[in-house]
Amino acid sequence: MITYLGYVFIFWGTIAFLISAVGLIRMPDIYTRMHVGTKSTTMGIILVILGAICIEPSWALKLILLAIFILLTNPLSSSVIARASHKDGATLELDELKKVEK
Amino acid sequence: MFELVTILLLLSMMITLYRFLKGPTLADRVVAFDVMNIMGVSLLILLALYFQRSLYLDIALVFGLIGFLGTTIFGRYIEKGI
Amino acid sequence: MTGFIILSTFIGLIIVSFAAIIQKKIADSIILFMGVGLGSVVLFYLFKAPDVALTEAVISAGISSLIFLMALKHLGEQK
Amino acid sequence: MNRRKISIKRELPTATLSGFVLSALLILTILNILLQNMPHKIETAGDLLLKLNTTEGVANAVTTVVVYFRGFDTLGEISVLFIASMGIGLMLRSNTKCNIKSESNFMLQTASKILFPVILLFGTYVMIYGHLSPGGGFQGGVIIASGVLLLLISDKAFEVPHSVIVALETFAGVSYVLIGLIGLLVLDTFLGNFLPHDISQMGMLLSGGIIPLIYIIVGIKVGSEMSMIVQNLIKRSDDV
Repeated sequence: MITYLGYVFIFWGTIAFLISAVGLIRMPDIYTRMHVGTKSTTMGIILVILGAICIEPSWALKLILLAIFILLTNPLSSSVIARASHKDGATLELDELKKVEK
Repeated sequence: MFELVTILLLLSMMITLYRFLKGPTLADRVVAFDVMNIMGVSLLILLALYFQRSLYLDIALVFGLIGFLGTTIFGRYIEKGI
Repeated sequence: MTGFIILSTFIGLIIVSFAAIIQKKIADSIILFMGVGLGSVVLFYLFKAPDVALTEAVISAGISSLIFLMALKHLGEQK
Repeated sequence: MNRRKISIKRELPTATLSGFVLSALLILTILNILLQNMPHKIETAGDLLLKLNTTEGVANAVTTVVVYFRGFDTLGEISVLFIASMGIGLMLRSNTKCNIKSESNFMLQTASKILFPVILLFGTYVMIYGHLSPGGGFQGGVIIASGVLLLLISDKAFEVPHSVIVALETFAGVSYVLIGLIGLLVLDTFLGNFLPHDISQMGMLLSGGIIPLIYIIVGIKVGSEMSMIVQNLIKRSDDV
Protein backbone atom coordinates (compact mmCIF):
# COMPACT_ATOMS: atom_id res chain seq x y z
CA MET A 1 0.00 0.00 0.00
CA ILE A 2 2.74 2.43 1.01
CA THR A 3 4.60 1.51 -2.20
CA TYR A 4 1.73 2.89 -4.27
CA LEU A 5 1.80 6.07 -2.16
CA GLY A 6 5.50 6.40 -2.94
CA TYR A 7 4.89 6.01 -6.67
CA VAL A 8 2.17 8.69 -6.48
CA PHE A 9 4.69 11.05 -4.85
CA ILE A 10 7.30 10.30 -7.53
CA PHE A 11 4.67 10.82 -10.26
CA TRP A 12 3.82 14.30 -8.97
CA GLY A 13 7.52 15.09 -8.70
CA THR A 14 8.07 14.22 -12.35
CA ILE A 15 5.02 16.34 -13.25
CA ALA A 16 6.78 19.26 -11.52
CA PHE A 17 9.91 18.53 -13.60
CA LEU A 18 7.80 18.53 -16.76
CA ILE A 19 6.24 21.88 -15.84
CA SER A 20 9.71 23.28 -15.23
CA ALA A 21 10.99 22.00 -18.57
CA VAL A 22 8.05 23.44 -20.50
CA GLY A 23 8.43 26.77 -18.70
CA LEU A 24 12.10 26.86 -19.61
CA ILE A 25 11.10 26.92 -23.28
CA ARG A 26 8.02 29.11 -22.88
CA MET A 27 9.47 32.01 -20.88
CA PRO A 28 10.90 34.99 -22.78
CA ASP A 29 13.98 36.16 -20.83
CA ILE A 30 16.66 34.99 -18.45
CA TYR A 31 15.12 36.12 -15.13
CA THR A 32 11.82 34.31 -15.66
CA ARG A 33 13.64 31.24 -16.93
CA MET A 34 15.78 31.23 -13.80
CA HIS A 35 12.67 31.53 -11.63
CA VAL A 36 10.91 28.64 -13.38
CA GLY A 37 13.98 26.48 -13.50
CA THR A 38 14.82 26.62 -9.82
CA LYS A 39 11.58 26.80 -7.84
CA SER A 40 9.83 23.97 -9.61
CA THR A 41 12.79 21.60 -9.61
CA THR A 42 13.29 22.04 -5.86
CA MET A 43 9.71 20.90 -5.26
CA GLY A 44 10.16 18.06 -7.77
CA ILE A 45 13.30 16.63 -6.16
CA ILE A 46 11.76 16.86 -2.67
CA LEU A 47 8.70 14.92 -3.88
CA VAL A 48 10.88 12.28 -5.57
CA ILE A 49 12.92 11.84 -2.38
CA LEU A 50 9.70 11.51 -0.31
CA GLY A 51 8.47 8.82 -2.68
CA ALA A 52 11.78 6.94 -2.49
CA ILE A 53 11.59 7.04 1.34
CA CYS A 54 8.07 5.57 1.15
CA ILE A 55 9.22 2.76 -1.17
CA GLU A 56 12.46 1.85 0.68
CA PRO A 57 12.20 3.01 4.31
CA SER A 58 15.63 1.65 5.20
CA TRP A 59 17.40 4.18 2.96
CA ALA A 60 15.82 7.10 4.80
CA LEU A 61 19.06 8.46 6.31
CA LYS A 62 20.94 8.91 3.03
CA LEU A 63 17.88 10.29 1.25
CA ILE A 64 17.17 12.88 3.97
CA LEU A 65 20.85 13.89 3.78
CA LEU A 66 20.47 14.29 0.00
CA ALA A 67 17.36 16.46 0.51
CA ILE A 68 19.29 18.69 2.94
CA PHE A 69 22.15 19.06 0.45
CA ILE A 70 19.74 20.01 -2.35
CA LEU A 71 17.93 22.52 -0.11
CA LEU A 72 21.28 24.10 0.82
CA THR A 73 22.76 24.39 -2.65
CA ASN A 74 19.87 24.95 -5.06
CA PRO A 75 18.90 28.55 -4.07
CA LEU A 76 22.57 29.48 -4.10
CA SER A 77 23.07 28.69 -7.78
CA SER A 78 19.91 30.58 -8.76
CA SER A 79 20.99 33.70 -6.89
CA VAL A 80 24.47 33.56 -8.44
CA ILE A 81 22.96 33.30 -11.94
CA ALA A 82 20.54 36.18 -11.29
CA ARG A 83 23.30 38.49 -10.07
CA ALA A 84 25.61 37.52 -12.91
CA SER A 85 23.06 38.21 -15.64
CA HIS A 86 22.09 41.51 -13.99
CA LYS A 87 25.74 42.58 -14.02
CA ASP A 88 26.03 41.41 -17.60
CA GLY A 89 23.21 43.77 -18.59
CA ALA A 90 20.25 41.51 -19.24
CA THR A 91 16.84 43.22 -19.37
CA LEU A 92 13.30 42.08 -18.70
CA GLU A 93 11.21 41.35 -21.76
CA LEU A 94 7.85 42.39 -20.28
CA ASP A 95 8.71 45.28 -17.98
CA GLU A 96 5.50 46.70 -16.50
CA LEU A 97 7.29 49.18 -14.25
CA LYS A 98 8.78 51.08 -17.17
CA LYS A 99 5.27 52.18 -18.25
CA VAL A 100 4.54 53.43 -14.74
CA GLU A 101 7.69 55.53 -14.60
CA LYS A 102 6.98 57.29 -17.89
CA MET B 1 4.53 2.27 -12.91
CA PHE B 2 8.32 2.67 -12.90
CA GLU B 3 8.32 2.83 -16.71
CA LEU B 4 5.76 5.67 -16.78
CA VAL B 5 7.72 7.76 -14.28
CA THR B 6 11.03 7.21 -16.07
CA ILE B 7 9.58 8.08 -19.47
CA LEU B 8 8.11 11.31 -18.04
CA LEU B 9 11.52 12.20 -16.57
CA LEU B 10 13.35 11.44 -19.83
CA LEU B 11 10.79 13.53 -21.74
CA SER B 12 11.38 16.54 -19.51
CA MET B 13 15.16 16.03 -19.87
CA MET B 14 14.74 16.08 -23.65
CA ILE B 15 12.71 19.31 -23.51
CA THR B 16 15.38 20.89 -21.31
CA LEU B 17 18.03 19.73 -23.78
CA TYR B 18 16.38 21.94 -26.42
CA ARG B 19 17.01 25.07 -24.33
CA PHE B 20 20.49 23.78 -23.48
CA LEU B 21 21.38 23.47 -27.16
CA LYS B 22 19.62 26.57 -28.47
CA GLY B 23 19.89 29.16 -25.66
CA PRO B 24 20.87 32.51 -27.14
CA THR B 25 23.17 33.61 -24.29
CA LEU B 26 25.56 31.74 -22.04
CA ALA B 27 23.36 32.35 -18.96
CA ASP B 28 20.44 30.49 -20.57
CA ARG B 29 22.63 27.47 -21.11
CA VAL B 30 23.86 27.62 -17.51
CA VAL B 31 20.28 27.69 -16.18
CA ALA B 32 19.36 24.72 -18.39
CA PHE B 33 22.47 22.88 -17.15
CA ASP B 34 21.44 23.49 -13.54
CA VAL B 35 17.96 22.10 -14.19
CA MET B 36 19.45 19.07 -15.96
CA ASN B 37 21.73 18.49 -12.96
CA ILE B 38 18.73 18.19 -10.61
CA MET B 39 16.91 15.96 -13.10
CA GLY B 40 20.00 13.77 -13.32
CA VAL B 41 20.04 13.40 -9.51
CA SER B 42 16.44 12.23 -9.53
CA LEU B 43 17.16 9.83 -12.42
CA LEU B 44 20.02 8.35 -10.35
CA ILE B 45 17.64 7.90 -7.38
CA LEU B 46 15.08 6.15 -9.59
CA LEU B 47 17.74 3.84 -11.04
CA ALA B 48 18.99 2.99 -7.54
CA LEU B 49 15.40 2.02 -6.69
CA TYR B 50 15.27 -0.10 -9.86
CA PHE B 51 18.58 -1.90 -9.24
CA GLN B 52 17.84 -2.27 -5.48
CA ARG B 53 21.35 -1.09 -4.50
CA SER B 54 21.62 1.51 -1.75
CA LEU B 55 25.35 1.89 -2.47
CA TYR B 56 24.54 3.61 -5.75
CA LEU B 57 23.05 6.53 -3.83
CA ASP B 58 26.58 7.81 -3.12
CA ILE B 59 26.88 9.16 -6.65
CA ALA B 60 23.59 11.04 -6.26
CA LEU B 61 24.95 12.47 -3.00
CA VAL B 62 28.08 13.73 -4.78
CA PHE B 63 25.98 15.40 -7.47
CA GLY B 64 23.68 16.95 -4.89
CA LEU B 65 26.55 18.39 -2.89
CA ILE B 66 29.09 19.64 -5.44
CA GLY B 67 27.02 19.77 -8.62
CA PHE B 68 26.27 23.45 -8.05
CA LEU B 69 29.96 24.37 -8.25
CA GLY B 70 29.92 24.36 -12.04
CA THR B 71 26.99 26.80 -12.03
CA THR B 72 28.77 29.04 -9.52
CA ILE B 73 32.00 29.12 -11.52
CA PHE B 74 30.14 30.00 -14.71
CA GLY B 75 28.18 32.69 -12.87
CA ARG B 76 31.40 34.28 -11.65
CA TYR B 77 32.76 34.07 -15.20
CA ILE B 78 29.66 35.80 -16.68
CA GLU B 79 29.85 38.72 -14.23
CA LYS B 80 33.59 38.97 -15.03
CA GLY B 81 34.51 38.46 -11.38
CA ILE B 82 36.96 35.58 -11.71
CA MET C 1 13.63 -0.61 -19.79
CA THR C 2 17.35 -0.21 -19.10
CA GLY C 3 18.07 -0.58 -22.80
CA PHE C 4 15.66 2.23 -23.61
CA ILE C 5 17.34 4.58 -21.11
CA ILE C 6 20.79 3.64 -22.46
CA LEU C 7 19.67 4.30 -26.04
CA SER C 8 18.12 7.70 -25.29
CA THR C 9 21.17 8.75 -23.24
CA PHE C 10 23.44 7.76 -26.13
CA ILE C 11 21.41 9.79 -28.62
CA GLY C 12 21.41 12.84 -26.35
CA LEU C 13 25.15 12.47 -25.75
CA ILE C 14 25.89 12.34 -29.50
CA ILE C 15 23.74 15.43 -30.16
CA VAL C 16 25.33 17.44 -27.33
CA SER C 17 28.89 16.51 -28.25
CA PHE C 18 28.28 17.37 -31.91
CA ALA C 19 26.84 20.73 -30.85
CA ALA C 20 29.88 21.34 -28.63
CA ILE C 21 32.18 21.11 -31.65
CA ILE C 22 30.36 23.53 -33.93
CA GLN C 23 29.93 26.44 -31.49
CA LYS C 24 31.44 29.83 -32.37
CA LYS C 25 32.33 30.94 -28.81
CA ILE C 26 34.60 28.76 -26.70
CA ALA C 27 32.67 29.40 -23.45
CA ASP C 28 29.57 27.86 -25.06
CA SER C 29 31.64 24.81 -25.99
CA ILE C 30 32.79 24.48 -22.37
CA ILE C 31 29.26 24.46 -20.92
CA LEU C 32 28.19 21.90 -23.54
CA PHE C 33 31.20 19.80 -22.52
CA MET C 34 29.87 19.84 -18.95
CA GLY C 35 26.63 18.40 -20.33
CA VAL C 36 28.63 15.59 -21.94
CA GLY C 37 30.12 14.86 -18.50
CA LEU C 38 26.65 14.61 -16.94
CA GLY C 39 25.44 12.22 -19.64
CA SER C 40 28.48 9.99 -19.33
CA VAL C 41 27.96 9.75 -15.55
CA VAL C 42 24.44 8.36 -16.16
CA LEU C 43 25.85 6.00 -18.78
CA PHE C 44 28.61 4.63 -16.50
CA TYR C 45 26.00 4.21 -13.78
CA LEU C 46 23.78 2.19 -16.11
CA PHE C 47 26.68 -0.06 -17.09
CA LYS C 48 27.13 -0.83 -13.36
CA ALA C 49 30.53 0.81 -12.96
CA PRO C 50 29.91 2.99 -9.88
CA ASP C 51 33.59 3.69 -9.19
CA VAL C 52 34.16 5.18 -12.62
CA ALA C 53 30.88 7.10 -12.37
CA LEU C 54 31.89 8.61 -9.03
CA THR C 55 35.28 9.69 -10.38
CA GLU C 56 33.71 11.24 -13.48
CA ALA C 57 31.10 13.07 -11.37
CA VAL C 58 33.71 14.50 -8.99
CA ILE C 59 36.04 15.63 -11.78
CA SER C 60 33.45 17.06 -14.16
CA ALA C 61 31.42 18.91 -11.52
CA GLY C 62 33.90 21.51 -10.36
CA ILE C 63 37.55 21.16 -11.27
CA SER C 64 37.27 20.52 -15.00
CA SER C 65 35.21 23.62 -15.81
CA LEU C 66 37.53 25.81 -13.72
CA ILE C 67 40.61 24.55 -15.54
CA PHE C 68 39.04 25.11 -18.97
CA LEU C 69 37.78 28.61 -18.10
CA MET C 70 41.12 29.65 -16.63
CA ALA C 71 42.94 28.38 -19.74
CA LEU C 72 40.49 30.40 -21.83
CA LYS C 73 41.25 33.54 -19.80
CA HIS C 74 45.01 32.96 -20.04
CA LEU C 75 44.92 32.56 -23.80
CA GLY C 76 42.40 35.35 -24.44
CA GLU C 77 39.10 34.99 -26.24
CA GLN C 78 39.37 34.81 -30.01
CA LYS C 79 36.86 36.37 -32.33
CA MET D 1 41.07 32.71 -57.06
CA ASN D 2 37.48 31.57 -57.52
CA ARG D 3 37.51 28.02 -56.39
CA ARG D 4 34.89 25.78 -57.83
CA LYS D 5 32.12 25.20 -55.33
CA ILE D 6 31.56 21.54 -54.73
CA SER D 7 28.19 20.53 -53.38
CA ILE D 8 28.12 18.15 -50.45
CA LYS D 9 25.83 15.80 -52.27
CA ARG D 10 28.31 15.21 -55.04
CA GLU D 11 31.24 14.83 -52.66
CA LEU D 12 29.61 12.19 -50.50
CA PRO D 13 30.05 8.79 -52.06
CA THR D 14 26.61 7.41 -51.32
CA ALA D 15 27.22 4.00 -52.84
CA THR D 16 30.31 3.40 -50.71
CA LEU D 17 28.52 4.60 -47.58
CA SER D 18 25.58 2.29 -48.11
CA GLY D 19 28.04 -0.52 -48.73
CA PHE D 20 29.70 0.21 -45.39
CA VAL D 21 26.38 0.26 -43.57
CA LEU D 22 25.28 -3.03 -45.15
CA SER D 23 28.53 -4.80 -44.27
CA ALA D 24 28.40 -3.45 -40.70
CA LEU D 25 24.85 -4.81 -40.31
CA LEU D 26 25.99 -8.20 -41.66
CA ILE D 27 28.93 -8.34 -39.24
CA LEU D 28 26.62 -7.41 -36.35
CA THR D 29 24.20 -10.20 -37.26
CA ILE D 30 26.98 -12.77 -37.49
CA LEU D 31 28.42 -11.62 -34.14
CA ASN D 32 24.98 -11.85 -32.58
CA ILE D 33 24.52 -15.44 -33.79
CA LEU D 34 28.01 -16.37 -32.58
CA LEU D 35 27.46 -14.82 -29.17
CA GLN D 36 24.08 -16.50 -28.76
CA ASN D 37 25.65 -19.94 -29.22
CA MET D 38 28.31 -19.46 -26.56
CA PRO D 39 27.91 -21.37 -23.31
CA HIS D 40 26.24 -19.23 -20.70
CA LYS D 41 28.38 -20.06 -17.71
CA ILE D 42 31.53 -18.02 -18.31
CA GLU D 43 33.85 -17.27 -15.44
CA THR D 44 34.44 -13.54 -15.92
CA ALA D 45 37.16 -11.48 -14.32
CA GLY D 46 34.64 -10.10 -11.82
CA ASP D 47 33.89 -13.55 -10.42
CA LEU D 48 37.59 -14.26 -9.91
CA LEU D 49 38.02 -10.93 -8.13
CA LEU D 50 35.06 -11.68 -5.87
CA LYS D 51 36.78 -14.91 -4.84
CA LEU D 52 39.93 -12.93 -4.02
CA ASN D 53 37.88 -10.43 -2.00
CA THR D 54 36.88 -13.13 0.46
CA THR D 55 40.53 -13.80 1.29
CA GLU D 56 41.33 -10.14 1.90
CA GLY D 57 38.19 -9.03 3.74
CA VAL D 58 37.38 -6.17 1.36
CA ALA D 59 33.93 -5.72 -0.14
CA ASN D 60 34.93 -3.60 -3.17
CA ALA D 61 36.69 -5.42 -6.00
CA VAL D 62 38.32 -2.28 -7.40
CA THR D 63 39.97 -1.58 -4.04
CA THR D 64 41.51 -5.03 -4.01
CA VAL D 65 43.16 -4.39 -7.33
CA VAL D 66 44.22 -0.79 -6.67
CA VAL D 67 45.71 -1.24 -3.22
CA TYR D 68 46.81 -4.88 -2.95
CA PHE D 69 47.96 -5.90 -6.41
CA ARG D 70 48.85 -2.48 -7.82
CA GLY D 71 50.02 -0.64 -4.70
CA PHE D 72 53.37 0.33 -6.21
CA ASP D 73 51.59 1.77 -9.29
CA THR D 74 49.50 3.96 -6.98
CA LEU D 75 52.74 5.42 -5.63
CA GLY D 76 53.78 6.23 -9.20
CA GLU D 77 50.44 7.88 -9.96
CA ILE D 78 50.74 10.07 -6.87
CA SER D 79 54.20 11.20 -7.94
CA VAL D 80 52.87 12.03 -11.44
CA LEU D 81 50.20 14.25 -9.84
CA PHE D 82 52.89 15.88 -7.69
CA ILE D 83 55.00 16.66 -10.77
CA ALA D 84 51.95 18.18 -12.51
CA SER D 85 51.21 20.40 -9.51
CA MET D 86 54.85 21.48 -9.33
CA GLY D 87 54.89 22.32 -13.04
CA ILE D 88 51.77 24.49 -12.82
CA GLY D 89 53.20 26.30 -9.80
CA LEU D 90 56.49 26.98 -11.59
CA MET D 91 54.86 28.16 -14.81
CA LEU D 92 52.44 30.61 -13.19
CA ARG D 93 54.82 31.89 -10.53
CA SER D 94 56.18 34.97 -12.27
CA ASN D 95 52.77 36.60 -12.64
CA THR D 96 51.96 38.07 -9.24
CA LYS D 97 48.58 39.73 -9.68
CA CYS D 98 45.32 38.60 -8.09
CA ASN D 99 42.93 37.24 -10.66
CA ILE D 100 39.69 37.89 -8.77
CA LYS D 101 38.27 41.24 -9.94
CA SER D 102 35.20 41.89 -7.79
CA GLU D 103 33.64 40.92 -4.48
CA SER D 104 31.24 38.01 -4.75
CA ASN D 105 27.60 37.66 -3.84
CA PHE D 106 26.67 38.14 -0.18
CA MET D 107 24.70 34.88 -0.22
CA LEU D 108 27.70 33.05 -1.63
CA GLN D 109 29.98 34.46 1.06
CA THR D 110 27.61 33.34 3.81
CA ALA D 111 26.83 29.95 2.35
CA SER D 112 30.44 29.00 1.65
CA LYS D 113 31.24 29.18 5.36
CA ILE D 114 28.36 26.79 6.08
CA LEU D 115 29.02 24.47 3.15
CA PHE D 116 32.79 24.05 3.52
CA PRO D 117 32.68 21.84 6.69
CA VAL D 118 29.93 19.74 5.12
CA ILE D 119 32.02 19.16 1.98
CA LEU D 120 35.07 18.36 4.12
CA LEU D 121 33.08 15.80 6.13
CA PHE D 122 31.66 14.21 2.99
CA GLY D 123 35.12 13.95 1.43
CA THR D 124 36.38 12.20 4.55
CA TYR D 125 33.42 9.80 4.38
CA VAL D 126 34.20 8.93 0.76
CA MET D 127 37.85 8.35 1.70
CA ILE D 128 37.36 6.16 4.76
CA TYR D 129 34.55 4.02 3.34
CA GLY D 130 36.46 3.43 0.11
CA HIS D 131 36.74 -0.31 0.67
CA LEU D 132 33.03 -0.81 1.26
CA SER D 133 31.36 1.55 -1.20
CA PRO D 134 32.32 3.30 -4.45
CA GLY D 135 34.98 5.89 -3.81
CA GLY D 136 38.51 6.01 -2.52
CA GLY D 137 41.44 8.25 -1.88
CA PHE D 138 41.54 10.11 -5.18
CA GLN D 139 37.82 10.92 -5.19
CA GLY D 140 37.80 12.09 -1.57
CA GLY D 141 40.83 14.28 -2.20
CA VAL D 142 39.20 15.92 -5.21
CA ILE D 143 36.01 16.57 -3.18
CA ILE D 144 38.09 18.36 -0.53
CA ALA D 145 39.82 20.38 -3.26
CA SER D 146 36.35 21.36 -4.53
CA GLY D 147 35.56 22.74 -1.08
CA VAL D 148 38.75 24.81 -1.20
CA LEU D 149 37.70 25.99 -4.67
CA LEU D 150 34.35 27.14 -3.28
CA LEU D 151 36.11 29.20 -0.60
CA LEU D 152 38.53 30.66 -3.16
CA ILE D 153 35.87 31.90 -5.57
CA SER D 154 33.62 33.27 -2.83
CA ASP D 155 36.12 35.08 -0.62
CA LYS D 156 38.59 37.56 -2.09
CA ALA D 157 41.02 37.53 0.82
CA PHE D 158 41.14 33.78 1.42
CA GLU D 159 44.39 32.03 0.65
CA VAL D 160 45.59 28.52 1.45
CA PRO D 161 48.68 28.81 3.65
CA HIS D 162 51.63 27.43 1.76
CA SER D 163 53.50 25.97 4.73
CA VAL D 164 50.50 23.86 5.80
CA ILE D 165 50.25 22.40 2.30
CA VAL D 166 53.96 21.56 2.23
CA ALA D 167 53.79 19.91 5.67
CA LEU D 168 50.70 17.82 4.78
CA GLU D 169 52.18 16.69 1.47
CA THR D 170 55.49 15.67 3.01
CA PHE D 171 53.77 13.82 5.84
CA ALA D 172 51.51 11.90 3.42
CA GLY D 173 54.30 10.93 1.03
CA VAL D 174 56.67 9.78 3.77
CA SER D 175 54.05 7.75 5.63
CA TYR D 176 52.87 5.98 2.45
CA VAL D 177 56.40 4.71 1.80
CA LEU D 178 56.88 3.87 5.52
CA ILE D 179 53.73 1.73 5.64
CA GLY D 180 54.83 -0.01 2.47
CA LEU D 181 58.27 -0.73 3.95
CA ILE D 182 56.75 -2.09 7.19
CA GLY D 183 54.68 -4.45 5.02
CA LEU D 184 57.88 -5.44 3.21
CA LEU D 185 59.58 -6.24 6.54
CA VAL D 186 56.72 -8.20 8.06
CA LEU D 187 55.13 -10.00 5.09
CA ASP D 188 57.79 -9.86 2.34
CA THR D 189 55.63 -7.80 -0.05
CA PHE D 190 55.44 -4.05 -0.54
CA LEU D 191 52.24 -2.79 1.16
CA GLY D 192 51.57 -6.15 2.79
CA ASN D 193 48.50 -6.14 5.03
CA PHE D 194 50.09 -6.43 8.46
CA LEU D 195 47.07 -5.28 10.48
CA PRO D 196 44.46 -7.91 11.46
CA HIS D 197 41.74 -8.44 8.87
CA ASP D 198 39.07 -11.04 9.58
CA ILE D 199 37.02 -12.52 6.78
CA SER D 200 34.11 -13.03 9.16
CA GLN D 201 33.87 -9.28 9.74
CA MET D 202 33.63 -8.39 6.02
CA GLY D 203 31.45 -5.32 5.57
CA MET D 204 32.46 -3.63 8.82
CA LEU D 205 34.65 -0.53 8.87
CA LEU D 206 37.70 -2.11 10.50
CA SER D 207 37.72 -5.24 8.34
CA GLY D 208 40.13 -3.91 5.75
CA GLY D 209 43.38 -3.89 7.73
CA ILE D 210 45.57 -1.09 6.37
CA ILE D 211 43.22 -0.11 3.51
CA PRO D 212 41.44 2.82 5.26
CA LEU D 213 44.83 4.08 6.48
CA ILE D 214 46.29 4.06 2.96
CA TYR D 215 43.20 5.70 1.53
CA ILE D 216 43.37 8.49 4.13
CA ILE D 217 47.03 9.11 3.22
CA VAL D 218 46.32 9.12 -0.53
CA GLY D 219 43.38 11.47 0.07
CA ILE D 220 45.49 13.95 2.04
CA LYS D 221 48.15 14.00 -0.68
CA VAL D 222 45.70 14.34 -3.59
CA GLY D 223 43.65 16.98 -1.75
CA SER D 224 46.63 19.18 -0.96
CA GLU D 225 48.05 18.90 -4.48
CA MET D 226 44.74 19.64 -6.19
CA SER D 227 44.03 22.62 -3.94
CA MET D 228 47.49 23.97 -4.74
CA ILE D 229 46.75 23.63 -8.48
CA VAL D 230 43.39 25.40 -8.05
CA GLN D 231 44.93 28.21 -6.04
CA ASN D 232 47.74 28.70 -8.55
CA LEU D 233 45.19 28.89 -11.36
CA ILE D 234 42.91 31.40 -9.62
CA LYS D 235 45.19 33.63 -7.58
CA ARG D 236 48.59 33.43 -9.24
CA SER D 237 50.18 35.16 -6.26
CA ASP D 238 52.23 32.64 -4.28
CA ASP D 239 55.23 34.36 -2.78
CA VAL D 240 57.69 31.51 -2.49
